[in-house]
Amino acid sequence: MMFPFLKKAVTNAFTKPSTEAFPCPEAEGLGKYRGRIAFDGEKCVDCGMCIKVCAPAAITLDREDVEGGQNIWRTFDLTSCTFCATCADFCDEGAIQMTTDYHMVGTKHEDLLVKGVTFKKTIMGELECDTDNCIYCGLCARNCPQGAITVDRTTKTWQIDHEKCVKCGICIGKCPKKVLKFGEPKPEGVVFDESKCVYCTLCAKKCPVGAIEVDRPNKTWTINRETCIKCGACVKGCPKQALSMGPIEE
Amino acid sequence: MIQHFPVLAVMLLFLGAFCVEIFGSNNAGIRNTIAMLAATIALVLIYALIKPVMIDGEIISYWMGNWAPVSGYAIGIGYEVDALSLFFALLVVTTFWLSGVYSMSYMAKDHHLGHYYTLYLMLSGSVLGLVMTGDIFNMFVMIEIMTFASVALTAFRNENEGTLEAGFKYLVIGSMGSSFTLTGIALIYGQCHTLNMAQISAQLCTGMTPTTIMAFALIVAGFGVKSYIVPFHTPAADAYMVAPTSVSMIFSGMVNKAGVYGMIRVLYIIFRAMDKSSVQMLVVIFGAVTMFIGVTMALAQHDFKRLLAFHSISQIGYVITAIGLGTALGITGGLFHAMNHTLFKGLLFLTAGAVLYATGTTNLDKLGGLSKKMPKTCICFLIGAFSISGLPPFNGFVSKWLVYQATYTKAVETGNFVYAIVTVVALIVSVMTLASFIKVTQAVFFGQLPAELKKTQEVPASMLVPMYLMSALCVLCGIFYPIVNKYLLHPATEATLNVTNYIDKMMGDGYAAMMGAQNIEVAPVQFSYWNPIVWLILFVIIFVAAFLVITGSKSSRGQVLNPGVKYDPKYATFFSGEEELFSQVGGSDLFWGFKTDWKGYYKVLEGLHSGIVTDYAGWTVMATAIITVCMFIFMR
Amino acid sequence: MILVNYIASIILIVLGLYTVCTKKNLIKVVLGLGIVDYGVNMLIVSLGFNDGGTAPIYQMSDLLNGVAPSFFVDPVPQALTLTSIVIGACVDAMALSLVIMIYRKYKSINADDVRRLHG
Amino acid sequence: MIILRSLFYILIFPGALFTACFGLFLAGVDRKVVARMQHRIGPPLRQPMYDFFKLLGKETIIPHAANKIAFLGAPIIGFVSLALIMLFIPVGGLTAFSGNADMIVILYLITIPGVALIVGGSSSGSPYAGIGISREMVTMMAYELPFVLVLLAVARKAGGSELAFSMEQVANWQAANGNMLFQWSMIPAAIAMLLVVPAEVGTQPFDVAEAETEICEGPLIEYSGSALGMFKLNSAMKMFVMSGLFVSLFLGGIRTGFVVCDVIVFILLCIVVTILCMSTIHAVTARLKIEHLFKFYWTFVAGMALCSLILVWCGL
Amino acid sequence: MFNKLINDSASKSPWLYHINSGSCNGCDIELVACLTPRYDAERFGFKLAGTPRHADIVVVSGPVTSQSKERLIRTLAQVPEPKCVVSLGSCPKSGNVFKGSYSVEAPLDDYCHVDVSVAGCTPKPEAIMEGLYKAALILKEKREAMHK
Repeated sequence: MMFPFLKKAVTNAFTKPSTEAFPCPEAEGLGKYRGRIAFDGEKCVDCGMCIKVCAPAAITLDREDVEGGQNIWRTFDLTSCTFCATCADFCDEGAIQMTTDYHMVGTKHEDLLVKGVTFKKTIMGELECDTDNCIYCGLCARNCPQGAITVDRTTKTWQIDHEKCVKCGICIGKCPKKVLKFGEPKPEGVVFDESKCVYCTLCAKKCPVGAIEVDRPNKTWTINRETCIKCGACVKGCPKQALSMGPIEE
Repeated sequence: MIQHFPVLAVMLLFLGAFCVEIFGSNNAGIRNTIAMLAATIALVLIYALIKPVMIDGEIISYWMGNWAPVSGYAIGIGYEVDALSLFFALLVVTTFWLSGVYSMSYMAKDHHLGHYYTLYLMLSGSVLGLVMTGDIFNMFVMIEIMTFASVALTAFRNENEGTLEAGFKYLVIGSMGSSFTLTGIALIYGQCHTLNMAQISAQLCTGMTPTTIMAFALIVAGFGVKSYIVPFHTPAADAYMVAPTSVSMIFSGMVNKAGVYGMIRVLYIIFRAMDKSSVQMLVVIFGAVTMFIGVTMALAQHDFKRLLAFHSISQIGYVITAIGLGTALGITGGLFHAMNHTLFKGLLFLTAGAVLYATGTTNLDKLGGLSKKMPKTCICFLIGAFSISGLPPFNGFVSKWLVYQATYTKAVETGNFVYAIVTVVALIVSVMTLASFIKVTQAVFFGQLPAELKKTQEVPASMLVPMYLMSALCVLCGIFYPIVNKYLLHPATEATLNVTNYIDKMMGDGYAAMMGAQNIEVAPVQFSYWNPIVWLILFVIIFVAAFLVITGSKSSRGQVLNPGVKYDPKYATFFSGEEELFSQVGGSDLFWGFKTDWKGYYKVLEGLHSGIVTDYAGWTVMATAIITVCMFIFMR
Repeated sequence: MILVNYIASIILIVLGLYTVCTKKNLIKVVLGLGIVDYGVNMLIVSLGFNDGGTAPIYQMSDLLNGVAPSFFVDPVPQALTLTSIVIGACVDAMALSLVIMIYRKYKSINADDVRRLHG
Repeated sequence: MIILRSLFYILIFPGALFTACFGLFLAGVDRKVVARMQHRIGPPLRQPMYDFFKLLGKETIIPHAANKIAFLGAPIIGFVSLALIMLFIPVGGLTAFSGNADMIVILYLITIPGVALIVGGSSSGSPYAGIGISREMVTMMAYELPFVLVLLAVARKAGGSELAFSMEQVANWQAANGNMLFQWSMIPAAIAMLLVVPAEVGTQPFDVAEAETEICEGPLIEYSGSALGMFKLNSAMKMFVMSGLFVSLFLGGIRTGFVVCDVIVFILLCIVVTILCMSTIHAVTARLKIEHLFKFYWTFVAGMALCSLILVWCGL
Repeated sequence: MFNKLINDSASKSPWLYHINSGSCNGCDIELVACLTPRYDAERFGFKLAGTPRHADIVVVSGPVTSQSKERLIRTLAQVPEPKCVVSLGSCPKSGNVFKGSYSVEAPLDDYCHVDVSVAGCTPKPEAIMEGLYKAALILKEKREAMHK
């Protein structure tokens, strides 16, 4: 036929057009559409994986020292992001989520930046007391929210329950003689439990930075402290729960 | 005293030619003054004839040496200037005067100008003589002088490419045409024992014997050669191209008009064959074929002047078709188109000459963007181009309008479908004419300026003055058409159709009645033409309205930077982001779609125009044979 | 008898046309033109022939003593022929000069080579 | 008084203002119908008016290679001649200026907008425009033959014995014995005319000259601001003029009492014709190549027109 | 004369001119998708124009490769006032994954003032429509500013 679409065109003319009237209703059926990034500062453990895997280097950090810790501002530049969601996959804590919000239109650059802050306390050592200056007044025990300190005036003894202590630092403020202070932060790291380990080398494989070597024949497990980024992937990956995060010696 | 003016004008021109040859061959001052003096006086003499002939309607008859006809027999050579002759004489005089002014500076760079002006005056004198003579052999002698002068002028710049060849072809075909005319005249003389046209036409009223039919056919063929209808058109195309432009303007304005005048004189007045529908059909078919082949060849040309040459041939086709119809409307349309053709074709040749003078070449593929360097020439060219393609406010439109009306009214009255086809062909040819002039506009004036043409300047004033004059005439004839009709066209048409008056004036009253001659009764030209003045007001008013709309919007207007400076990209031509480079679209790469569709036709057509002299001679003989055979069949 | 003249002139004209149309050598073309011209001249002259007529010249004696002039041959065609011969001569002169210059420029006088203006 | 009346005719009713407004409206209808045929909502009907006024507001850039007078004069010449054509076309039986043989005047006035576009394009000095005008000219040559044949056929049919090329005669003939379209011998001519109208206006399948994808809007490439606005107005007015011509040639017979009704009927018929011949073909076909277009017009469409001319000629 | 009408219509018939400065054609297809029946940008008068001279809104996609930089600048200069520039997708604003490559001179802002930027590596047609609509409104302000 000379004009194949003639019949279709004429019927179209009399049927309702298939256009959605603007401002169109939210496009439905988006399902797994990767739209605007939602970043939850709290969940982030600042492991830095997202920055490492982001191809267009759309994620930038700026650290800001704040009393008692550090504010880490993580900005996701949507105008530089390819929305590949690799960062979301690598973020084990699930701090980065891709929403289905596609309205990413901005006249100023700021409109298209997603910022999020994670506060990171500086890791402090355990609470210690300088027993010879302490006058055992018991003020610290009374103000400790967790009730971790017990003071006995008569026997002049000062104990602390490290599990309960959340290192809030209130007691330091209360002590008249300023004898309480946090000790040296014990370095944290991966603690290896010889007994449970079956040397299945799963942790070595999981480690994103390859800090762990496991030698099956002669059953040795070594970790390279510098490269380890304490992301906890090995802890999660170990089937026998042989690994845990905790203070380490050295 | 008025009687002597026609002969005086012709003799003056020949005398001028003679004096220029003697006194002016080395001194430019004398030569120019003599030439222009002769031309101006001839102009004045002929213009003085308008009052008596056109307005009072009287016919000037003048016997050389006062040898009046003795007892009804014409002995001497008689000059007879009726409205038709004067109409063509005015065209002739105006054209060669303007060409004279134009050649003052155009030919300045050439050498041997003494010979140029001699030939120029000879050519003008001979065509003027041809148009006004009443004696058939005198007409033949004038044709011969015209042919010589044109051949010599064609080959004037003999160092250029192709001039000698064009001159030779022109001479061969031209002299074959004149030989046919001479044979025809001889046979006529054998039959009527007189050479005076009026007396011949009176004697032929009784009937056509085989010799007169043969004579009629040969004379028609001879004048056909002179007016360059299709089979004979090839030397014209070459001659117009290579001749100096002031001469090619004369050729296209005057020489082929002389051929057309001869055709009218022979068909209408001497042999009065135009009341036979079959003869009309033959002439109309020749005209239509000329129209079509002329314009299709023009579309395929690469040279500016050769394109104009083929357009002259196609416009002559229009005139011949209109005249071949035999109706009063047809003759009016044909005559008016002949006049308009002289005006706009002359203008176009002058612009071509200006381009040649300024840039040194007329090759369409090498030119471009001249409108910035030569604005005045560009405007004149546009006026000429629009009037030849028949756009309303200009004169081309009016005459084509008359021609279409004439052909289609004829088609309806006679119910003959061929005339309807001729009307369609005429309209299509008009669009093709527009197409080829758009091609020239884009190739020469608009488009981009090639590097080597950067230094072209405008042509000197003495070349521009004739252009302004002609463009003014083009526009005025278009707008004030009723005036032109009343004073020029109507008397000329009356003269063509009113044969008895022509004979009586020449041979003494009652002569025509005695011989039983009668006119061709034709319905008078009745048509109303929308009043151009209203048209003008229309145009102006709406122009103002449009102008208000444009300026009302207070839009800021970007300026045109002078071309020398490195262009700010904002005003640079858009090349899809590229740096501006020279890529002129023009000349042969236009109308690509049309050429591919007509590839077969063009291959055949260009093959036929082979450029070999003997082929052209072959066609001339073949065409004459066809005309003779047709005449014998029709005039029986 | 007069018929022979007409037939001869017609033959001359046709012969001339034949040479112009078919011969490739330009000089032969010019000769052809000349032949056509002579044919036409012959036609014109033989047109004016009256059987038994004498030369169209008045004798002074006849005029003086009023003798009726003898029967003349028609003078007008002879005048025409004169002009036509002159014209024929000029045509040949110009054509040959053109051929000479064409030879100088195109280095050949064969019609097939002299065809730069075509199409 | 005559001057006032003719002024009214020229400027207001069938002349410039009416044609411009109704042309823009018709262009809007065309765009809307094409959109609806493509199953989308499409722009509002007054969209071409917005386009026109927006273009008036924009800056007019004149490229350095352009010839200023021709560049700015061309759109105005086009506008003027289009306004003039409407004066000759009988709008519902009312013709502003009618004279003898004004069909040929219309034929030539219709070529002026094309020539204006061509001169405007070539004066802009761009190579794209060069190709554009070459295509525009070939399109003009293509549709001229059928257009002429149709006009001759209609003139012959309406002319009867003594022939006058005038539109008034056509209008009276149709008033007397019904629409020209219903004469069976004129149907091929009507079809041919329906195909000529889009070519002359330059809508989709035949807009080879202004192909915005291939040669970036052809002749209009260097135009911007008010000059471009005028050209867009011209093309809209051409739509109205050509459909008006078709209606007056073939559908002039419907004649009610008073003039106002006639004008409304005329306008409705124009809309129907526009939808029929421009919008539907635009919605279902793609752009032709230039030599296909030329071949199409000179074989098929011209054939249709010719056969109706022959039929009319045999007195049917 | 009709200034109010002209200013209004400036936002009602914005014509687009699309410049592809090295884009992977993802955004180009999405832009054209806006003109399809489903999203129909023509409702608001959007129309793709063939030349920069006819354009009001210039839509740039692609990370401004060094080849196309010069041509981009020249074409942007040829657009008559009042004009808007819309950057489509992330490439023009930052060079996206091609950032730092030898042939990418990414941020479009160095070369012209970007009025509206539509983020998304291939933003959804609705987002593009929203961006273009915002650009059309900006056009109106520019027209009024230019008119005063």
